[in-house]
Amino acid sequence: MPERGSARVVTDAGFVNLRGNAEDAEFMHRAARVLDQPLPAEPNTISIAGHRVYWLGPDEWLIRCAAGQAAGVVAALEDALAGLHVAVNDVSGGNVAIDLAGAAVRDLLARGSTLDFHPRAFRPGDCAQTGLAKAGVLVGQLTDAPTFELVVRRSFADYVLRWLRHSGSGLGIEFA
Amino acid sequence: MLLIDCPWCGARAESEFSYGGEAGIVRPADPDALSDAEWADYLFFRKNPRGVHEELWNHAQGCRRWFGVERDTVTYRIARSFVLADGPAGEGG
Amino acid sequence: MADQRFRLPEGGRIDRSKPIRFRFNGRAFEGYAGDTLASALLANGVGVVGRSFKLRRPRGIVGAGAEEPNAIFDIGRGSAARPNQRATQAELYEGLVARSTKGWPSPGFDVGAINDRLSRLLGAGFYYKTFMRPKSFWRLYERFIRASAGFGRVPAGPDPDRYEHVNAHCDVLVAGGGPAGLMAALAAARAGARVVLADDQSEFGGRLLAAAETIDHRPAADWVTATVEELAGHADVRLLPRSTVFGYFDHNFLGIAERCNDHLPASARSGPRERLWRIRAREVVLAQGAFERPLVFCNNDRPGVMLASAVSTYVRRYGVCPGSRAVVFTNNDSAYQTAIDLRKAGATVVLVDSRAGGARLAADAASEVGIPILQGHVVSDVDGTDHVTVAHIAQWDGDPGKTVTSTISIDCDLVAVSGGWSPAVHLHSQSGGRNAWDEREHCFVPGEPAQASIAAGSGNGKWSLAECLEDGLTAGREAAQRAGFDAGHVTVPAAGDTFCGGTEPLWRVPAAQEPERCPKQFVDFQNDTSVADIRLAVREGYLNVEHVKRYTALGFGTDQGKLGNINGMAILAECRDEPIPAVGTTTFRPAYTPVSFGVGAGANVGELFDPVRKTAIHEAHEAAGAPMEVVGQWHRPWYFPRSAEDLHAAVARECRAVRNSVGVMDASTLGKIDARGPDVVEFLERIYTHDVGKMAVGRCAYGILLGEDGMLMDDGVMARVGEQRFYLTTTTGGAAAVLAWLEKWLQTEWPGLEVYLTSLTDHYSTIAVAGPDSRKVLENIGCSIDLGRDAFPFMTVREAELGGVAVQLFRVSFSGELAFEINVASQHARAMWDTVMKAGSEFGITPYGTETMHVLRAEKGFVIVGQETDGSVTPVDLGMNWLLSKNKDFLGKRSLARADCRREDRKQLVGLLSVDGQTVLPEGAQLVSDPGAGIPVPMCGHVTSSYMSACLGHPIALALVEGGRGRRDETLHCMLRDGTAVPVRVAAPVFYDPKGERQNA
Amino acid sequence: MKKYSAFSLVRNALSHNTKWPQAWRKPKPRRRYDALVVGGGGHGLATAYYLAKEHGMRNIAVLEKGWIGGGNTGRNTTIVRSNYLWTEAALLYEKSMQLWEGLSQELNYNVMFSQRGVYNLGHTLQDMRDIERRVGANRLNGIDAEVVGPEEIKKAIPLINTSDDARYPILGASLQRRGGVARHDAVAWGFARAADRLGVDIIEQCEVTGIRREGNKVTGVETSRGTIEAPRVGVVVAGNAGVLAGMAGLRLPVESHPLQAFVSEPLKPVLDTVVMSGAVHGYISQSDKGELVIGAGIDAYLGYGQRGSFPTIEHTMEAILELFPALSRVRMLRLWGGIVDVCPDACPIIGKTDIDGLYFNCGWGTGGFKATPGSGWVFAHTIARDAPHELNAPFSLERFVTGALIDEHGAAAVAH
Repeated sequence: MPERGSARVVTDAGFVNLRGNAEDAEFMHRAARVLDQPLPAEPNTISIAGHRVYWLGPDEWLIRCAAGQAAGVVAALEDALAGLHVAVNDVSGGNVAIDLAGAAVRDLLARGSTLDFHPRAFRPGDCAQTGLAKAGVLVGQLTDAPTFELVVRRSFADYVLRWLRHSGSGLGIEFA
Repeated sequence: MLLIDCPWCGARAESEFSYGGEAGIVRPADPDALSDAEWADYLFFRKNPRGVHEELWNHAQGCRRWFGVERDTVTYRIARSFVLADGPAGEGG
Repeated sequence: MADQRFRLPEGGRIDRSKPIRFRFNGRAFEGYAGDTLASALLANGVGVVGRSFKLRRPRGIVGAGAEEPNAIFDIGRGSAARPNQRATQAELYEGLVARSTKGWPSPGFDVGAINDRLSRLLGAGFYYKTFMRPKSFWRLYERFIRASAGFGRVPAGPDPDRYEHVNAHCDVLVAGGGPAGLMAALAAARAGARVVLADDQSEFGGRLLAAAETIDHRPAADWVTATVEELAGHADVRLLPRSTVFGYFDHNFLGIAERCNDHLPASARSGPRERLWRIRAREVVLAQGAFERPLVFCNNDRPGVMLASAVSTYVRRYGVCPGSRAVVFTNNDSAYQTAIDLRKAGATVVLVDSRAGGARLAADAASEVGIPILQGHVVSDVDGTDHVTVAHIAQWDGDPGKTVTSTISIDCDLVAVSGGWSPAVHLHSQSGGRNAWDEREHCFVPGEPAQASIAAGSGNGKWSLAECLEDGLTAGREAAQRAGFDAGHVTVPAAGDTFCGGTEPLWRVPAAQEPERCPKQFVDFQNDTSVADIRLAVREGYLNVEHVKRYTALGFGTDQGKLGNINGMAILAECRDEPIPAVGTTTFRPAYTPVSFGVGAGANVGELFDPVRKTAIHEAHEAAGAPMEVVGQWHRPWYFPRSAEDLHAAVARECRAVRNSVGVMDASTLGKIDARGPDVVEFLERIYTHDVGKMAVGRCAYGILLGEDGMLMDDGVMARVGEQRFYLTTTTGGAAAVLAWLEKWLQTEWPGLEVYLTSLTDHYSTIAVAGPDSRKVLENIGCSIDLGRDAFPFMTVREAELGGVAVQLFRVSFSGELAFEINVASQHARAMWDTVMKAGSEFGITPYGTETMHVLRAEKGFVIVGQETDGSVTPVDLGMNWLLSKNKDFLGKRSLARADCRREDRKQLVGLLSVDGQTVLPEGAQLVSDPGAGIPVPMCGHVTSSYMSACLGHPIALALVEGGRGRRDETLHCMLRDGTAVPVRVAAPVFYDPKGERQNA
Repeated sequence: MKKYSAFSLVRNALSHNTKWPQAWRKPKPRRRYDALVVGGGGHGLATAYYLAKEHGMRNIAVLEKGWIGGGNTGRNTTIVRSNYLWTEAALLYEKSMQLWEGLSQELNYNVMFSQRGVYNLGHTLQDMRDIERRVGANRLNGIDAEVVGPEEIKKAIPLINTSDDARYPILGASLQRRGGVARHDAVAWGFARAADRLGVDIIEQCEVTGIRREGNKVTGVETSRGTIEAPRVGVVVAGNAGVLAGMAGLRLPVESHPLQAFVSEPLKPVLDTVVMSGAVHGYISQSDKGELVIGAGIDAYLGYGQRGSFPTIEHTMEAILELFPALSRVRMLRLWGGIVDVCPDACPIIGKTDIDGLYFNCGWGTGGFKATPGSGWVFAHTIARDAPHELNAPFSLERFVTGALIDEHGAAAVAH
């Protein structure tokens, strides 16, 4: 296949897991204010602004920020959401982010995931949790280029990277 | 491979889900009030129908939500998925 | 003799400018680019290509595709060899090497041929009736049976090739790239649908590649080229040649096996050998075409007897004329084309048509080229062993019951037969659809679809080219519309006439005698199933079609009955004197054609078979040379050998270090869950057995979870880190299951409870620092809080900064020593580990692995879920009554009140000491009270854990023993493999520091 | 000449095999029998045979809705072994094993029982503890069992990968030399023929549609071929136990799941024994025809469709390649599915019900084939004496109330 692509492990990624009631306007409002961007209410979408806020479930989001920001985000959220039934957890240590770029990435992902990555079916701002080969992953499309972010649990990262190298070799994916 | 409609994430491949057995089994409010036989019925005995079955599935690799599915155990056709309402399953949307 | 003497001077789709050299059974041959191995062998006049499975009769090439039963070869060399390949589907390449899989020493001369002489002894199911005495001889008989069975050989050596999976989605999947499939794909593509078109041949076109008909007044092949070109131009069309749709599974999920480089010389191969397309299609068009049926007459398996359509394919597509003196024997019109093809190729031809009426149009065309036609005649028998030499022809009045006597004998070297056509209903059947018997066309056609699929073309019982194109167009249009697209503009091209149809049933050709007494009339070539075999099965009461198949092996060959099944069922119907549909067809199962294990597994082999989970500190352990223990998906350091130490030496050293100074271990694999919310206490009260509510903030507690059946499910330390917030830990193996279990109760049973659960298993790494000097180590690092026993007592938790890094510090102990568990965010874990090692060096801090951890906890009598428990052990059995709250209900509590759970003689946890003070008992060994008892010897328990305790200076063991708690000091016997019994004394399960003072230090 | 032997083969050959008698008659159902066995699988036919042979009940019939042996009997991977962990299960399966060892002669029908040995592989330290425990228990129960190491395994099975770099290295195995495989169809046909010769009516195409009772007593069954009276009815219908129980107003602690298996194309001999691995989920042997016979995992969801999910097959292929990398070039010829009735403790239910004269034999899960003769033998005893034999007494419905489960998940795994 002519298209090529690249894969790179992000070394300075921070993650915050947020649980709360999406039905509660007050919660959504306060969270949006402190993050300075809305929590996506639409399933499997990303709010991309200062941070990337991934929809994980009807009452769960993953805030992807810079490594140094995580503690601050946690503190700010806990402060802003005080009194509400929420859970804010710094999970920076638990996740590894991998940047994927290039059209060949769609073919790469299709080798391990049953999702449909056709441009008509999966667009920028879309995200999904799914299985990649034998690991659970979070994948989001950031731009039209296309560029994707792949988030995997730290203990599975070694496996996922081995799988990506193996499956990407025939597709001209370069690993940084 | 079944195609299962997650109420939140839409149609996804069976491999993303885990099966949770018969839906609508309510845990007895006062187990001590039950005879061993009644308790055994709750513990082990299931409808196991040959035909339409209301069952639980969990979108394990997705949004981690449990929900209900109405599936035919012979044709494997899925009639609908439903969100679990408070209380017994099967009454939800 | 590599002279290709059967090659025609011109014609066909082969490239005569590109000769290709190959070897078959050790002999060198030459063919051309575009040949299959089969066409090249026929070009070289190779008649016998193998032997039949049971009778070892010589066999030649019969077909030209997936239906071929005889030409089954091992292709390739050494580890790159492939067993059981069909020559009719193997494309020729430079240097190809092939071997027959049947026939010893050679297919030409096979000692097994004796079986044919004994064939009457070897009727259907003969092996069920003998080889029974003497009893002990069966394995001997069996060795001979096994040695003579089987086709190919498993290649030696590791597979040099790789395989891959690709998941794909489409609006319309078209299975089959013949006229109907191409039309369907074109219609769907022009409508804008995402289309996948798969065909098992090297190029699209199906029978059009060998067709005599025209399309739009041009050769059909030109239309194919143009159509494929257009399809290739559509961005959303994926063309998959050399790709077989082998399975139609539930919810329109289909499997396609693509052969990526089997057609290339070894030197030119790159990338994966095969690719598995896992397709989810909105709509499926089934256009796999039809299979021609052989005719069932005496010796119809002789080399030189071939399917008429195959003969046409060899003549027209490959420029090979398999014979010069041909008899064409048919019960329908299609074979007339074959007769004409042969005639035009220069062969003499006689046409034998079982029908009294015969064909009008086709007959005229045949007569035109001077082919004599014998109507109302049949070929009842042929002569020749290694090749057909004479066809015996008899007049026949259409009465299947009658016997006939041959009046004409014709010398020939080729008999082309056509018994009519059977649509390839396999995928339709796999999808759950039934098949319907078509009384007019005498074949099964797809019935009502069970899933979103449409059958088209000859696979749908449409024979003429015009009908196939029309049917394909309609199917493609409808599929696209159902998938939500407006039908594109496509018109059916004008197709020339096809000779087809007019089939008159002739399931079993009458012979001079009834089937039992005349030469064999074969129904299934590969398995040597004859008419007599089917009649024998029925005679013996095996009436059901499934019984007949299983008793006679009909359809159980590698061709899966593509040739023989319908004839066989019809003959069965005749025997049972019932209509064919009453006998019914058998369900077709995947795979349509065989699929390699390699492509089924894809990349998920070797190190990728299952993920290896690693902690954030893993590299440090590898650097330290620690062997790994496989624990679930995790790799955990087992022990840390120094120089030449073995397991026992290393573990003894590690244990002493922890008991006497300090040790450190990586406990990061423990499951960790953040649980919080207004109802978190209520929730955990229902899950855990102890009084959760009584825990003060900052306190830790050992907690256990039971299944609703009352059996211990998991355990771990939980900490109350806030009024409404808990930090739960689980076992390594239980982490995922426990979280799922908690979520299930929350979401399905108690959705009213306001609790959020978040997994922190990967976020936090856990470093356990254990031993009398552990506090000093942490002080060396520099800790933000007072680590003194009063400020930070046993079983409490604190947030702290350790060496400037935020940590959750647990004052818990799984070793019984003073210990701290440092929970640190995993991105800092490796640094923290190194810091601890450095700060501990002055105390000789010793890293230890899972084995030492096990020994230390066993000395304290702490259980390991999954080692002391096996799903049948209750907390009462383990002496954990103190953990069971009387003040509340919790999951599994009710089950503990059942009669069997209240038994006094249940297996209970005890300690064991070998009486000799020396023997380390084998873990898992059974315990008996009377080793002398007769068989079955009553067992009273088994050893769950057993170690040499370096610190105690003697072996210790934990065991589950019937009524064990009441048998303190009783002597039992531990049974070793060699039958010897080791006396053991029942002791308390706590061997070390029973008062638990050390951990409070 | 009714008896099968080499001699009968020769004699019939002389008459061109036109004189062979029916293996079993095709009788019309009578109005009344002394006992009915519902289900013409191996277990049902064995039950009828032993009812006639051991208990002298000749006026009995087997009712089969389709064709005999058409359910799991003809769909399993034919593994026979008795190396179960708990004494209750071990003794039951061992009884079966002993019957297997003389079955061809007993039935005068070659069921091709081939004791080529069964290896259960261990890949973790805990696997090896469990193997030690099971083997020890087997030996004390008089069942042959050994623990073997990787070298011995490699010697017996040259094709297997015992290297340390495997994802799940093989640490050892339990070996039961008396274990092996048999020809599944022949078991059904052999029992049918032998039972028929003792006067048992085997009635195919006869579907039971209702169970008749007066008060709490069974009086017969309704079938697609009319009402048939009988004071005793034994139900042994794998895959449909729940449905039949429903007809009698009973509930069972059984759930029905799809279980799949597949065979390769025939190959020259490469595997002379049976290899099972619970840890990686692979179960494989080679048939006398040369096909590799491979059992797949059970699908988690309920299913009566005799179909399972393809990923289950893919995973099984991965597992087989983890154990036998060389087989990557071998091809799957045919794949199929069955319905297995699974009990919570992976052990069967064989015994009386709350209804007089109604007996159930079900819940064999994935391991029923190996038990065929033993299951029939104890079930026949239970029906004839209206009381369980001591071998099947522990396998009552009652155990789910008292909690006296016999948890064989370890030994049964996805036991084929």
